[in-house]
Amino acid sequence: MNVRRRFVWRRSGGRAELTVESRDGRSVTFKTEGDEIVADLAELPDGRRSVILPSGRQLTGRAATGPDGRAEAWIGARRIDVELADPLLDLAAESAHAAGGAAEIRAQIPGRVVEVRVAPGDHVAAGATLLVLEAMKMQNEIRADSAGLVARVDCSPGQAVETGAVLVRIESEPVA
Amino acid sequence: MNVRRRFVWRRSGGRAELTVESRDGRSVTFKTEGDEIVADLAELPDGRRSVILPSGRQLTGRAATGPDGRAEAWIGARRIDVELADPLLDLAAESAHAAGGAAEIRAQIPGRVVEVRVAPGDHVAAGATLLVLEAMKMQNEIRADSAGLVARVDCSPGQAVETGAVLVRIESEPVA
Amino acid sequence: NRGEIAVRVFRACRDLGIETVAVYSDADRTALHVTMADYAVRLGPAPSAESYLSIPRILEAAKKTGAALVHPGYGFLAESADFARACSDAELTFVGPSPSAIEAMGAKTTSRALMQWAGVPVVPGTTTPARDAGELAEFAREAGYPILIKATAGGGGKGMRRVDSQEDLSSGFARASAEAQASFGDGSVYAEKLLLQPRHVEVQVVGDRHGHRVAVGERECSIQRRHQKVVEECPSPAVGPELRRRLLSAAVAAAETVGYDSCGTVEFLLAPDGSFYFLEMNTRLQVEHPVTEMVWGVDLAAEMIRIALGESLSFTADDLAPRGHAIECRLYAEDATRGFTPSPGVVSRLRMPEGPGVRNDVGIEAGSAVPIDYDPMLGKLVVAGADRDEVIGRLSRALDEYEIAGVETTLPLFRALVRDPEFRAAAFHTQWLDEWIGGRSLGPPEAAVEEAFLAAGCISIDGGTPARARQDRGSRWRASARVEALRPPHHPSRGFRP
Amino acid sequence: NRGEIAVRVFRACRDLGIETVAVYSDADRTALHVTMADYAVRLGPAPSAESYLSIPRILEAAKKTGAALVHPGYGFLAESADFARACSDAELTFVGPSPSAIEAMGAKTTSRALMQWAGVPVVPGTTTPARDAGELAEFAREAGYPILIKATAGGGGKGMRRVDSQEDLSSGFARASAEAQASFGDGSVYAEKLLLQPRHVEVQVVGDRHGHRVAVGERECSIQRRHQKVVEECPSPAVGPELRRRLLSAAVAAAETVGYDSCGTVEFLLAPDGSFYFLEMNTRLQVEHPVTEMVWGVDLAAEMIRIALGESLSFTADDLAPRGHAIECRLYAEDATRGFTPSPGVVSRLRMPEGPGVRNDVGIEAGSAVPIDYDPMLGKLVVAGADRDEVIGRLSRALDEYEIAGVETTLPLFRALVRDPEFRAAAFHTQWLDEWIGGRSLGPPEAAVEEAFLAAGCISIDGGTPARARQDRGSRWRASARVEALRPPHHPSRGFRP
Repeated sequence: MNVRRRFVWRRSGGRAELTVESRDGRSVTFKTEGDEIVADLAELPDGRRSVILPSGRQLTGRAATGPDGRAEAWIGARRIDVELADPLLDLAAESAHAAGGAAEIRAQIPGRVVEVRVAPGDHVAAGATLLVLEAMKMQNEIRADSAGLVARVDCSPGQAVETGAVLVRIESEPVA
Repeated sequence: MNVRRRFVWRRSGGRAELTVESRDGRSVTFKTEGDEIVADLAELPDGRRSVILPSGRQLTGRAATGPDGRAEAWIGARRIDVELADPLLDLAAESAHAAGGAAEIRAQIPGRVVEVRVAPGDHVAAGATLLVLEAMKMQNEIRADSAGLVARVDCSPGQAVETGAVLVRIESEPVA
Repeated sequence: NRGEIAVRVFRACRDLGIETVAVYSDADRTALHVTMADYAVRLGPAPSAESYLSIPRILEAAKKTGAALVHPGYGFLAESADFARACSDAELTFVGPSPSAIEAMGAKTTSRALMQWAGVPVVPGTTTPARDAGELAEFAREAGYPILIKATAGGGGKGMRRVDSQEDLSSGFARASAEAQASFGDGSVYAEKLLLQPRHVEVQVVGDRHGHRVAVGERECSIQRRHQKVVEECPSPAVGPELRRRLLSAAVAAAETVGYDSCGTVEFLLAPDGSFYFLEMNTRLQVEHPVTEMVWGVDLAAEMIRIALGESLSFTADDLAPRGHAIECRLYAEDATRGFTPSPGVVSRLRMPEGPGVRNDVGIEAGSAVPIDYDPMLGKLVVAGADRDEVIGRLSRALDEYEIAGVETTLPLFRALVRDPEFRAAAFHTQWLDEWIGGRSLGPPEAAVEEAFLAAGCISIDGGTPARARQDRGSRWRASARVEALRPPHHPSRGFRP
Repeated sequence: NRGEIAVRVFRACRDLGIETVAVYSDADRTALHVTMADYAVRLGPAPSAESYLSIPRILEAAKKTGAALVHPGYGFLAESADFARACSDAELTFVGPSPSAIEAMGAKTTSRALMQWAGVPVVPGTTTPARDAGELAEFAREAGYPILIKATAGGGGKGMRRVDSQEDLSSGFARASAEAQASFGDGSVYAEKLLLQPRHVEVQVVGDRHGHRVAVGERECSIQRRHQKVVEECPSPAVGPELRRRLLSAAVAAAETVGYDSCGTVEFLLAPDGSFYFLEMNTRLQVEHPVTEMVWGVDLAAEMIRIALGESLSFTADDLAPRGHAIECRLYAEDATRGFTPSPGVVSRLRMPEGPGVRNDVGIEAGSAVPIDYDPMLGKLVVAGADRDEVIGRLSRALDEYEIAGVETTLPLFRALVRDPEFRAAAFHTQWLDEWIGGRSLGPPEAAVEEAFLAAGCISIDGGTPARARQDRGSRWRASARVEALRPPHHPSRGFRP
């Protein structure tokens, strides 16, 4: 197999191009910001991969990408935060970023709405409690992540909601 | 799914017919020698199945059949010995049984032949050592399971052999 | 609190050569505690009221399978005197204390009165269940804020609320009472003065039906999140020989007053000045019992069964030889990286740590469903060693080996805790963890360059969404849905940096 | 002896905060000990001579990664004085005793002479390596048959043969010498009088580089198959306080004579009359070290590393507080149901037991390959408890929980052993197990009717060969191939009833 792929690696430091090249899927050349190394990438029976770098450093983990081009990556037994975007998707994301817009507050888990604290037209501050959702016998306060105007309330007390259901819509207001 | 299947269950006691019937693959009717019970058969995420009998007895395990109609079955963490033959294969097996014939002594594991103790034409008693095979640093004596005449020797000292390779052929002699 | 403790009790039964019967709701048909049992009986649909809280259905199950012993585990009916009584009425042996002892200690207000009578110091508080906030206001005025509102029938932090001022009293009362109703079917609550920076230290007691009672050391349970224990250890780093002597005799005195004849735990609050106050007695096996088992060399689950069968204690106080130290971490299906929001789902991968000093008590296996319907505890990691430092060294190794995918857990919290200087110095109290969590981000660390290489390599060679990773996508989508609930979607680049 | 001990040592390093470097042959690139290491270096192709036995390549690997410590594990170069010397020449710290101690104890004939000089009783035997059978014949004549031929460089039952009469002497000599050559690269052997029905009892000794030496109790290792330990326990049921005192002081005396400064084991044969004889000293960590760790509350692997770093022993004899009992079962990739034939392959399923008293030290995970090239030990199950009975109860529970598919193992042997009255009564000696196995069939039990129902249900609903079971078929075919090698194929109905 012949592999050549380019990524935009987004990190707190900013963006970097990262490329992967391999002829046999086993001996792999990695490049980023001038660094270039050839490493041994072996597949484990359970689908993880073990990489051994020229220094002898060994890492075992797994990674996959979602349609949005972001990676879900595990190193050893723990998840790590790595964003490897397809150069095209990366541009799309940028423009979206510029656009701004309304925030949909969604249910994080299936549960029952215990109490709704806001109504359409309310101005909410970042961190304000919007509603109380009960799940796994605990009452969880759902808060606004940023200040805004409550555009719509899509749930009511006592209602059972599924994961991802839109609960409240908040429009970000132009900063005065 | 609609399931109905007949087996010949071979055990030390002899043979018994065993049938399995289910309309939904979950509530299953089992019959053998007059006994008839309806049990709850649930599939586990890893492919095992848990059965709960009317008495409340719970068993978890897995089973599959090879082309010869014999089952490889596990109950809990251990293998059990259960022969569930397809009625047709069962007949075939019977006739083979009647026929008798020559025994091929095969390599049980990959290894190296250290020593061959027999030659074509030798008469060997049951339990006689035929050859010595080295594997995993241990020397293993391969013995004849029943008395017979050595028809052929298909390996030689120093030779590396793969699993299943025929090492020696022994013809069972007519009992005098 | 169904799977993990059932598995623990079944193991004790196997060790004693006793056959096991599991009961299950429709949500648990394929759960580990069912598939490892010799017998299993369906109780009903997922809701607890129709399954794990239904006394008649449980008795029916015992009758059907000809069971002789009934172990209540913890949670659900574990501290229900009615259930204990119903068992003996049905000629079943209840593996626990007498109904009267459960009753006496079960109503927290009664037990406080009992302890005062027995000369065991108690925290100032109200002595009768309160019907409305007004009743508590009076107490709060004289004792002074902050106060703690607790469920009379409570336990495990459910139905518990801190109230700092008059204004918050009525809302706190309402919320606590509502949770108490939901969790225990009894909305009555009471109030206690809230000691500042106390430690939670509890004593394990064991009594048999022949009048023997032994205290099996103390446990340190000050590491709590919202009044819910998350890390426990034995012994308590705050307790010396002299204090231990006083704690243990107070605990035995408490057990005596109710003729306690099983495994139980007497909880105390330990003030910075070394004074301690009776908090409550849990008339059951405790989630954190393994740390005591590992340090004191006893099998509390098996002992509890032997006691129920009428045997005398297998040890006296003098036989006991405590050695070393042990720490337990409770694994919850809660996302430590996002405010501990519940994280139900399917455990797509499970790789437990092994090796010296490591004990895994869990109720799940790879493929297990973690339903929304019940308590989110998956199990416990317990680590023992020669001293606290060795244990912390082994614990951080074990936490690094521990892999759970498909549901988010509290593992990230523990991995950060074991590296924290204050935790290592055991300089904490019951409010410490909530403050500690406060500012912190427990999110995943940003990839180092070689980690990015490995991730990029996997993606490049296995393709965008390799089949093998597909099993994780469920959790990933859930994760991103969660992210959206916490922040507007127009910051995609922050999506994975909570 | 690559994976399991490497994993154990890596865990000890993690506990001590030391980074780890794995070395591997091409057969082990994806093995657990490689994927859990911080660094990994390829040594060469599968054959040991070009990989795990290659001193230059191992030193190269240490140099490349800047390693400071080298742990030899057990097997391979663990008892090679040349390797220890090569390490110090390369300014690497060898985690083990001084080369001189290895040498003195390594040549079994020398060590016997040393012990005689030190006043430690030894079994009558030849004192120089024999070049041919003739040299042994003379000794055999005076000492009388049976005698035992052993590899001078030996250990672990390799290159060891019992000879019962003059006739078998030359063939026994040849076979032992050949195995010795294959296993240790040294074909020289010697002979010992074979004591009848002795127990194998060994003492764990620990010494540091400051002259401290402590004996950490004894182990009972009489359960052996063909001179290969399979079950070990601590303490020995045959040793009382008085005998223990004498055994321990003899072991310390042995260690003193060679200035022993690491973890090591002094092996004795214990005759039924209570007399004991020095057998050999193993100058390394022993496979069965965990039973001592669990009963004596020490971490021998970590202690060994601290000693190598120049630290003093972390304990004196008086600090030690032994408690309870522990038993270890060695899991080999050998088919106990068919004469313990080696069973290489791929571990398609692995489900380890967990819970109270259980410790898993293994070098495999689900999916691991078990290559034909090396020793077949997969790992160990170690169980501890308050006394031997509690341990046996927990052990049989743990064995029932233990699932390994894809390769055949020794699990069926252990499941039968723990239910055996003689084993439970600890009434055994070093030849006991071979006799015990003799007549027995360890094959799988025949299905009860409800088991047949479950099997038939799985087959009917999942179809003839369900995808999920396919992973096992490899092993199944291997299994049936094996059957054919053991019996003519014209008894198909006996195929699964060995």
